Amino acid sequence: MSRKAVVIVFPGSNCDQDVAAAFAAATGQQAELVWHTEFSAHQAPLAILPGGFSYGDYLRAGAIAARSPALDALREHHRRGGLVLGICNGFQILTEAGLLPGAFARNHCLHFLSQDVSLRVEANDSPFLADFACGEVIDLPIAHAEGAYQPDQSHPDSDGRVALRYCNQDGAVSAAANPNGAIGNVAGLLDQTGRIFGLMPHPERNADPALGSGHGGRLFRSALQAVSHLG
Amino acid sequence: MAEPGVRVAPAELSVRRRLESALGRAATDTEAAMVSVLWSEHCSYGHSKLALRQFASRGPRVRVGPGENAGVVDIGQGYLLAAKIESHNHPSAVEPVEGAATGLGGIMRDVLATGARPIAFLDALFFGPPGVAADERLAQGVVEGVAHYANAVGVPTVGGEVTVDPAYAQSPLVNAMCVGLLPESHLLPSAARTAGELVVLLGSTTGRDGIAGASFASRDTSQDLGDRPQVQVGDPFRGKLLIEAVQVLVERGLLSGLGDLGAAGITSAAAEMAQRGHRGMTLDLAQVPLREMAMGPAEILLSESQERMLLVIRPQDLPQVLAVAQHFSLAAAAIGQVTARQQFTALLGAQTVADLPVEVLAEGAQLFDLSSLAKPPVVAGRTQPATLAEWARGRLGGWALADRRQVFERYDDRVGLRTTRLPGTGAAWVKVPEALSTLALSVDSRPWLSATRARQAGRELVLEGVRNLAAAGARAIALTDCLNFGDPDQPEVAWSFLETVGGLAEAAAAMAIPVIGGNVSFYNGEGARPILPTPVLGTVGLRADGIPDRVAVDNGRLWLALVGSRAAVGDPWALPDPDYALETEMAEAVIELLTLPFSVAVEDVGDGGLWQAVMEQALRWNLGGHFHTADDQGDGLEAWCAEGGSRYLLVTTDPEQAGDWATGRGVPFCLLGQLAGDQMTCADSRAALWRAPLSQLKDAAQRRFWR
Amino acid sequence: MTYHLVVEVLPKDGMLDPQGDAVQASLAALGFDQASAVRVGRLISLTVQAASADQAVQLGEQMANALLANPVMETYRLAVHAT
Amino acid sequence: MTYHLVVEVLPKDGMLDPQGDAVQASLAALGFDQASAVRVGRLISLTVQAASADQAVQLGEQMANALLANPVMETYRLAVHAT
Ligand SMILES: Nc1ncnc2c1ncn2[C@@H]1O[C@H](COP(=O)(O)OP(=O)(O)O)[C@@H](O)[C@H]1O
Ligand SMILES: [Mg+2]
Repeated sequence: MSRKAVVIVFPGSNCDQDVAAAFAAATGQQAELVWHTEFSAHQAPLAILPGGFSYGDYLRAGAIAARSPALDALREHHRRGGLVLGICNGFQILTEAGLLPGAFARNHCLHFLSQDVSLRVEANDSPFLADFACGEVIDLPIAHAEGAYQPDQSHPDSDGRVALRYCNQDGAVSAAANPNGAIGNVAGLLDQTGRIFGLMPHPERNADPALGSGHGGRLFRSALQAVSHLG
Repeated sequence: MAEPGVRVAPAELSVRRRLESALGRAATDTEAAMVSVLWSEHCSYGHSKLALRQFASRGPRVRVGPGENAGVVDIGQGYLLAAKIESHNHPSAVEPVEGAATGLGGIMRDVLATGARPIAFLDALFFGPPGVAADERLAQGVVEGVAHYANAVGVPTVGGEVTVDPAYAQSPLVNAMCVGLLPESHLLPSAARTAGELVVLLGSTTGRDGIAGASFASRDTSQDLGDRPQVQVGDPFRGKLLIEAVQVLVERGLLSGLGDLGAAGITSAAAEMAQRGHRGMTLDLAQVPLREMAMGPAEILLSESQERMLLVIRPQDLPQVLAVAQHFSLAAAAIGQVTARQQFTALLGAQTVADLPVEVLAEGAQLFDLSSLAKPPVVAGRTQPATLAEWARGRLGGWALADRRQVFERYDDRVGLRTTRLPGTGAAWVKVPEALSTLALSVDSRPWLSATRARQAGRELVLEGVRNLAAAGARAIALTDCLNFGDPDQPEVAWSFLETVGGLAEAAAAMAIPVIGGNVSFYNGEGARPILPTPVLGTVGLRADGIPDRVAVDNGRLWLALVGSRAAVGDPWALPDPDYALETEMAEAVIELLTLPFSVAVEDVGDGGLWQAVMEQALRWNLGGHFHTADDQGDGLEAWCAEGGSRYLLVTTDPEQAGDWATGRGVPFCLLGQLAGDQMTCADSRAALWRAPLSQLKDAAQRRFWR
Repeated sequence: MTYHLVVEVLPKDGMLDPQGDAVQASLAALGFDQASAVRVGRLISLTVQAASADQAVQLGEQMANALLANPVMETYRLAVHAT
Repeated sequence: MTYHLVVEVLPKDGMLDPQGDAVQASLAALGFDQASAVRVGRLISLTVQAASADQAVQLGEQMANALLANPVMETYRLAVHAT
């Protein structure tokens, strides 16, 4: 297994090629696209669920994709020590599948929003964020209509750990810096192992410094470092 | 026997008579229904075809000109670009969300049909003023519809424009442009060229939606629509799957011809592909995958169900093609064959329901020469301002400065990772590393100018496109136009249409930029109140080498300067006669200017004149300033309000070096002043003409298009 | 009196319902292949003050026609209960 | 037997419902200020083949739990009619 990353493509995914290209450019390693029915646990140490509109986001964003057999394979992948990165729709799929706690409601403004946001790193004890300092402020773009994170109130102690929160440029987490109404300004979440990471912003969209801050590239490199000894 | 759902209206009887005389026999109801839709204005361009022949569409880069789906130009390195703009006005007036969404789907499939992968959308939108609930609903719905479709299919919306004017109350215009990229080897004809090949329908199933939508778009929307839902629903999820499926089919070389299904559905796509290939087609309607029960043959032939494409393939490739369709959960079926005999034959199992010469279907519509009818309008025009203050008041009270972000923040502007300049400042940049280049794209319109001086407006639109692109560091290589007008049988409408086309064609030819395709939308406007004549021009260009993508602005000081020809003398709106050679020279000069280290940005001076351009920069940098024109720019009112001429606004860190460059280059140059403070003053060489606090501009920028 | 009103909005017959199709396909993939004719619509639940159940119904119809349902594409049904 | 099933999905009590708030504000702007507690949810209408009404209800519940409602933020109600 020399391949370091696969991108699981669902019908309607539309950031699959972007994330593969950005990952490759940032890390020098290929990320291979795999159709969801063809994904299996041992393909690569890192599995990426890309952004987009899987199954048109019909019913609820990510709901239908989360019922794909690929998610069983993904659970198996995780059990075996694999890493899982869910970006935007990928994050929504992970919550719908119960791999991360909580759920997503429509943005408070009730429409799609495409813009750059600032994020504060809240936890870095995860391979994805090892390269970042706690409290560090990074810039990434968001692009979604259903990004209002809702924690699971019936299981308040379910094991999510907040990794990123929307903040202003100085790192203050405030209502004014909350683009979508996410409870607690949650933008990124880790599972208890730190090996499943879901985030609403799109690291692939500014991995290339020509397209912005370049912070997304750091995230990919951090993930790659964590898996470089695997596979 | 009359079949369910398709009525032949009395107005169509004469169509039937013409058809029957062409055939020399009685026509079946199915045949009459097909022809009445295909010969409608929307499909046949009966009122516009003759005029559109004026466009010069050739050029060394042009690979496909008007007449097919999208135009295609060569951008080097073995890559081609497909581009087209199209309207979806009438459907959007009836149901804004789905109308706009299916408009984007339609233009996307036009580009897809060339073999290209769509890489960018632009949208030009025209609304009535907010304050009226119905108009707000239309505006909001249209934007939602664009977002709904474009965002989900994963094609970024990189630019556009928004115009608010009472002329569009209840008659919104929705024009969408799509640009696609393809390697040369993927280019497909939208034609059936080889007898014996199979015709395959791919995509959604066929239902009753939108039947006769084409003829409906050719009439007044206030007319009775009957009880059937006329609304077509867009399915961007299937649209996305269709893009991917077609890409796979093209990459594997499985297609020999490809067409999209738009107005008049199977009938139009099949007849046109047969006509272009000088072949015929025999289709068995029983093979068409249907969504509804008991559909009659005419309904199947004319359904405008969305997200469908017509493929022509070699018979032995059918299993492979069906396998690709199945992979993407798309319906697909071989529905017929290409024939040597140039006849369009539709069967329903063993029964022949239509049998028409392809030529009659595709070319039989009557053409009208509008020039015999055209009469210049008595123009009221806009009343001219007596003072700059009056000019400013009008624009501050309107939507000229309203921040367009409220629209485009709802669009995914960067999926695909190609957008190097996001919407918000001038032409969009879309990088194409495959061809070692970056595109610049813009859409423009000048409805009020078109209403008062149609021919000049036509010319000016081309020049504005050139200037927009020059200000973005690019040279225009192709144009695509969308001509939105009222009822062409009204002499004034006919006149302004012809004048517009004449102006566009003259300037495009003079600037040697081919028109590679377009679209005409007539009958806009409710009842007696027509819209403003609204030609919209999409301009495609390539960025010149050596222009930095991002200019780092350290918090240093910035100046504004006016670069270029002096404004018109006299009437602020009397555009100077175009000097095409000068325009080209100025565009080249501006492109050079952008490579110099003291240039921060260049914007062309257009709608709203210098005043508008300066206010936009004040808002962009959040700074006011004292700006004055010089005597050689004409009197103050002219200098600030004139909307024509080859003029550009430069933002510079070093006015002295910029002035030296202009002197050396022989370009007229006028330093306006420094961006500073929170007060805004516009002056001529003698006196201040208008003053306002920056906050007043910000208030104008906050104005909403709805709610 | 306070009435509880539920407005059920569904796409008109014959209108394409991509959402319903996707849900049906997903249900089938989950083994629920007994499900057919799946349509996805909207539900608006609200309370109104009205003098009588009749008046509440009337109000509900007015609201549905004015805003809650899009007559071009949708049909609606109204249910009223006193609370 | 064929049963018609309607699954009404609404945001849980206590969940913010910005869509409901927006609809309520629009209704008020249109003069319907008698309307309050507006909540917007989803409606899924479908037919199932089942041996009995009970079995149809059971199927409906299974489908709602498996896909149609998200228990973190939504509750649902089921209505069954024989057709
Ligand atoms: N409907 C829209 N969709 C996307 N972008 C838009 C839209 N309207 C305006 N924009 C963007 O906002 C910016 C300003 O618009 P406008 O003032 O019309 O531009 P310009 O002066 O370059 O013609 C441009 O970058 C334009 O592309
Ligand atoms: Mg413009």
